[in-house]
Amino acid sequence: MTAEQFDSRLLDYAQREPRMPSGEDRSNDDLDIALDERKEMYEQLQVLRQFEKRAYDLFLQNLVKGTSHLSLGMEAIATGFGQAMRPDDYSFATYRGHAHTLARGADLGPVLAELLGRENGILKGKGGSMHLTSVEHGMMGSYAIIGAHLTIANGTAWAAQMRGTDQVTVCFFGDGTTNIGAFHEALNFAVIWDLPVIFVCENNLYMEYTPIDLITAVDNPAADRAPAYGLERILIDGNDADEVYETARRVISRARAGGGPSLVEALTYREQGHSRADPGKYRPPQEVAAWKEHDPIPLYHQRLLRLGVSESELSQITQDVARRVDDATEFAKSGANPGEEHLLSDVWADGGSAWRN
Amino acid sequence: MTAEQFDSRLLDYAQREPRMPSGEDRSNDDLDIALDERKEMYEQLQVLRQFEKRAYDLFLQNLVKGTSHLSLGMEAIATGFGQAMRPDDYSFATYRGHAHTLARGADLGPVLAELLGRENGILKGKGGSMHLTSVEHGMMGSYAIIGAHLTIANGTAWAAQMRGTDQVTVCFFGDGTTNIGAFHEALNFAVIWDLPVIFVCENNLYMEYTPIDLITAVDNPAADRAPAYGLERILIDGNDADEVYETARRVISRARAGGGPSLVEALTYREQGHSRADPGKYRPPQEVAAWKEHDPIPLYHQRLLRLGVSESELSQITQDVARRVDDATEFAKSGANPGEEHLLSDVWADGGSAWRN
Amino acid sequence: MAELSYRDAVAYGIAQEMRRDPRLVMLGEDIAAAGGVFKTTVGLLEEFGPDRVRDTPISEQAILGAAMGAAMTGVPVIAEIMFSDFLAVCFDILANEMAKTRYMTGGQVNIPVVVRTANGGGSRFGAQHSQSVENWAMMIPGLKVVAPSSPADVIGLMAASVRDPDPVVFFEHKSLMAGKAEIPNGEIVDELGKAKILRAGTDCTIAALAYMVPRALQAAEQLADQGISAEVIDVRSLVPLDTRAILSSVTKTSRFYTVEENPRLCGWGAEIASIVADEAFWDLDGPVVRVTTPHVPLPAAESLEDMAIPSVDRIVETVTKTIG
Amino acid sequence: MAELSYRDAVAYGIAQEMRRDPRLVMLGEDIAAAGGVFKTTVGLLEEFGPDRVRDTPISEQAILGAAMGAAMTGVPVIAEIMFSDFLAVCFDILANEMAKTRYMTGGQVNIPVVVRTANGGGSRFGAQHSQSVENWAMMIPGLKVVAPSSPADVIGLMAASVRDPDPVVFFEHKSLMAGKAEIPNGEIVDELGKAKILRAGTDCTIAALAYMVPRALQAAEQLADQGISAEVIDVRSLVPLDTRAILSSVTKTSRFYTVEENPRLCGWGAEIASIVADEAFWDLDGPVVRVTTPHVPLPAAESLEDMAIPSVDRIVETVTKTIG
Ligand SMILES: Cc1ncc(C[n+]2csc(CCOP(=O)(O)OP(=O)(O)O)c2C)c(N)n1
Ligand SMILES: Cc1ncc(C[n+]2csc(CCOP(=O)(O)OP(=O)(O)O)c2C)c(N)n1
Ligand SMILES: [Mg+2]
Ligand SMILES: [Mg+2]
Repeated sequence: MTAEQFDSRLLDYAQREPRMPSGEDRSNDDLDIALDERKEMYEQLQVLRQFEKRAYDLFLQNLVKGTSHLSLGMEAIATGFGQAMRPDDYSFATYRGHAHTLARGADLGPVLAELLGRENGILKGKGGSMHLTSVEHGMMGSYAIIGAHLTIANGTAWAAQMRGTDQVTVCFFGDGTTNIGAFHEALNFAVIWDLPVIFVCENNLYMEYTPIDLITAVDNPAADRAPAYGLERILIDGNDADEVYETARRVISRARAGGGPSLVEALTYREQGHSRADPGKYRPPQEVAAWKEHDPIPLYHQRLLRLGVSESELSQITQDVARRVDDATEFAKSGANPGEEHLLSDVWADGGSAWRN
Repeated sequence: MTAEQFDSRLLDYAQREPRMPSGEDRSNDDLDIALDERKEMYEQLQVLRQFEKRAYDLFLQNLVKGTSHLSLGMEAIATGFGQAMRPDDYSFATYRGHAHTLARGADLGPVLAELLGRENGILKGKGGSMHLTSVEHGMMGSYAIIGAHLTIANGTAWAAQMRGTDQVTVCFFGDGTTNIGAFHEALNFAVIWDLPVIFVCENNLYMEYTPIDLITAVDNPAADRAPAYGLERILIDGNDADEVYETARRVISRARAGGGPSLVEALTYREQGHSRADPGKYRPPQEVAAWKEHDPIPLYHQRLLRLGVSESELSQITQDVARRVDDATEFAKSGANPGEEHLLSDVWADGGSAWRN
Repeated sequence: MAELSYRDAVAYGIAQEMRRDPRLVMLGEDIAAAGGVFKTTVGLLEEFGPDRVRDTPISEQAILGAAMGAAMTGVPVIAEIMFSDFLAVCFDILANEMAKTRYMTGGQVNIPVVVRTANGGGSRFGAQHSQSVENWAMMIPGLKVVAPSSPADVIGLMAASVRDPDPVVFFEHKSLMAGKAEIPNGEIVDELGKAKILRAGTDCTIAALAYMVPRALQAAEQLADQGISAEVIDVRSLVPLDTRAILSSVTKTSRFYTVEENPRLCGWGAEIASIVADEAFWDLDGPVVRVTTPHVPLPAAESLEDMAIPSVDRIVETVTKTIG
Repeated sequence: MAELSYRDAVAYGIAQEMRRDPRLVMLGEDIAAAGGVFKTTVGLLEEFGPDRVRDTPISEQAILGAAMGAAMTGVPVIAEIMFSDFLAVCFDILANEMAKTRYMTGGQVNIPVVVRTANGGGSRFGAQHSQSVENWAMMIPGLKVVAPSSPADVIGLMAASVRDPDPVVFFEHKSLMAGKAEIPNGEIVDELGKAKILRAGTDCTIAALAYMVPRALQAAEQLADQGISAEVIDVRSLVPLDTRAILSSVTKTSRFYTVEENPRLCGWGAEIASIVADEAFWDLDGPVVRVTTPHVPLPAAESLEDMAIPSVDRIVETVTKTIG
């Protein structure tokens, strides 16, 4: 499109019907998912939601320095995939990786401490919010330069393939990421090597401040490109934890069985701005409202009620999580600022950073 | 595929049926192309063929230093597109760019002199075979690092779009190039900006020494990916100059009229190795033989005979070209080796290379 | 005279040039509708329209490639790479294409592109969003490189860069964005390749760049209290490099220091130090000393980042210790 | 003892390590079936099979990314980037990911990757296939960097690089490929971070790397004829850097020269010169002088390329002129 067309589409965008997942939440009630697993997912959703709300409060208190990218509103994706993964599977995330780190089982305290830049942070304060990693939980890192980690995810998948362990790698990224070169290289590579890797595009409709469809040649930036890699087109409601879980189970077990990679596009929405600096004003109010109506947590809450779980059981879960988040906050705040010894450590495997004798 | 599968496919490859363009040469006799234009194309085919054969002889005489990549067998693509382009259109090529440079009208002498590293070379000897450029003929350069020039081609197209001139840019590249990131970025970018640019994939079945389909997720590395950019799937016989010309006319006029970019995949074959260092032994003999049967020059020669052109007229053309190639050889050999003044010139627009005062 | 922040000076400088040259266009991620993630391009879309100020997808190679191609046909382009760390994803276009094509083609084309990018640390963004990578550009023949330290320099060097027919990498420092200063009235045009002596001195020369300039100046103040008179040079332009200004300062002071935000190895200061150690050797009264960020990726935590980047104290200590 | 070319030494060194460590794998473009475009990996597919020696598409980011990911889970990987110029298309993975991830994660992972790449000029390949880019790697914290000049060093440093748990960029010089030399019997394992004094001398120290090493040695011969005794150091390993060997040589000779194939600005020699000008300042009897390729893209024509790259004559002239 020409520049004027772009500009007028941007204006149109403000007016148009919000883009929502097709399908009916209610129909996913019937998916074959055990109630216990569903309760676990509810708890996970609560953890992710409450953790990030707390992180947000701590920004406001100026205790979180640097930048930070929340996935409030997008929790169902990390939850559904986290539920479907085995402890020895690998995951990769972007700078928007709090949820994906927690969903693999990392403790809340050290993660929050990392956001605060403390020595008891999961990265000793060296990486910060954008680089959360917990190798012991199979969470192989959060990467802040768009695209790179898709290629790295191929590597852990390749290693598993060589070892003959049937570990699967799951790699999360945004809609905007589908337009960078590394996306294309990684997808082609995964397919020709038949790697056990799942690429999950969290399409939250925006690349930072720009609506994704105004800068992408196809409507569904990942799903519409799956055929270019000989892959199945998979487009799901990323706000429905059960739909995500069901899809995750399917593609993960295919990969585990040697059936190769998948590319999943999950439609979702972030409730806030792109990063802490962004109030998110560029989003049409009707779009924000429509997605607010489709928030993954009330949606799942309603489903569990429909499936016979009591309100009090759910509220017990919610409260337990609240306590864990409080404890994590205490833990994080109690951490010291990392001292000089950390500045020069961990560059090399010998623990140091000497580049000369 | 796993490594063993790759390996066994490589062995299979040696046995399998050669991959050839579908369709019948004869049916293209009927395309609506004036006989004069066809004769021009015949001459062009002869120029490209004879020029590169001479270049090859000069390698053997050790007069061409460095490397060099011939497109013997692939001349119909440069010819068909060259015929369809307007003098003020832009073209971009890879290191395999002799034909594309000549097809825009660059003189044979300076191009050959460049291969010999002489001062009267078209780049004063500074670029060599891999970087042929003739801005005065709209030939905006030959680029030797895979993928880059697709993004640069968008730039000349964008400039034309902004100026409101209806110049079109044509960018040639190989099948192997479709797997690098820049390909993907360039295609998406061209489409969303509606740029007047044609991407032409010369699928000669090999990325250097590796059969392209063993390392690509789809059979047709460009055509099968066109839908990922919302583009029409176009797959043609790259050895039939008329089929190329017809396609070129169509996509160029669409772009000229503001209809945006196209991606064309032209099946072809290089008669020799990838570069001067490569004897091309990895190619199954039956494949080489089948394509030899489908050489663009005899194919076109036969067509012209069928269309009533006399053998003697064609042989006159061939002889005239031979003389031009001889003259070019004289010219090239007469050039001096570039002297010291050239080493330090042309880095900056002021003609020099000073980085300090 | 008006007071302007460094951040606003970027848009001011660009606007000055876009008014002057109607061909000049710009492109980058979120630079138009959003005014840039650093708010350095606010108002440009409104004034110059969507044809001249264009948002792009996350496709840095496509951005620089489009800029280069347009420039080759005579359209001057300003391309934004949001963070300088991301030059790595388009390094081929920058270092192998834009920089070399003029030479490789025997001078057939000019490439009037300015690649603007937010550089440097101090924002607690960690190792992938905080690097000082002036040397990534400086080491590539065919690129010019500037890094302004003040609002007026931003405007003047932007004008000089835009008007230059060769590719220029223009580093805007994230930690200087908020700083304000007076700028002169009327058109502001500076010159590439000119360093500025910001403080005269007799005992030593301190060469600094961008964010390190105010620190070097503060250090010079403190050194003055200790009786050491430091001359502070804002290098401003790495290519072309004002070796004359640097060498003649060293001739006068006989001592040379660099203050570099980059991790040590092969920083811009290494190059200048090697020039001084060659051409001003006989003028030197003591070792050439570089103050740099240690050779480690930049850490995210506030406490660690503050220890990493050269501080006023570290500069003062280094000078006092070595000048004895 | 057997005679081996530098080219064959590459495969020899890799094979030695692949036999020792059954986990070790390699990947790259045309490295398997074709034995590499420089024929440096001939025979490896046959000996180690297609699971361990894998051809890839032209996807340098995917290559380095896959290497890094595998390495993070304990699989040592050798990745080939065909020409070092192409490091630019995967520079993000090299410089921002591989180099920094250990640090950013607080030391949670090791990244045992060797990135092998053909470097340097002399083949008339022009500006995009001839660069000497050791400084591109040296300047990045978190990367180790080696550049062998002889067949034995190729093997020994390959072993050291493969066994190192950190990412190493391994530069193989195109113009040294054909050179042959004796190599010792048995396992050959060298050490990173050790320079070699290849010729002892008393009047000056010449530090050289890779292709410049034989030229520096020849120059030293000619200088000897003129009564100048030059000590020649093959730096070999840029990171870690054997500053001790260099500094103690300078202490002895009092004069320091570098011979660098890279275009001048921010070359590896700049870094070493700056170290010498600081730490050996009081030992120096004259300027620190760098002999480099001029700061231009490398031209293709034979006559021009020969003028560009430091020649024996240029080294001799530079030393005699300055050592007076
Ligand atoms: C190569 C690169 N270019 C630009 C950026 C700046 N940037 C950070 S996040 C972002 C938007 C990413 O959008 P998307 O992939 O949709 O992920 P989301 O933030 O929506 O989760 C951009 C442009 C970057 N980090 N890396
Ligand atoms: C980024 C990059 N990687 C690798 C190479 C080395 N290389 C040169 S040509 C080539 C094969 C290209 O194949 P294709 O695109 O099919 O073009 P063809 O040579 O067949 O015309 C390769 C791998 C390169 N020049 N650039
Ligand atoms: Mg998004
Ligand atoms: Mg090919």
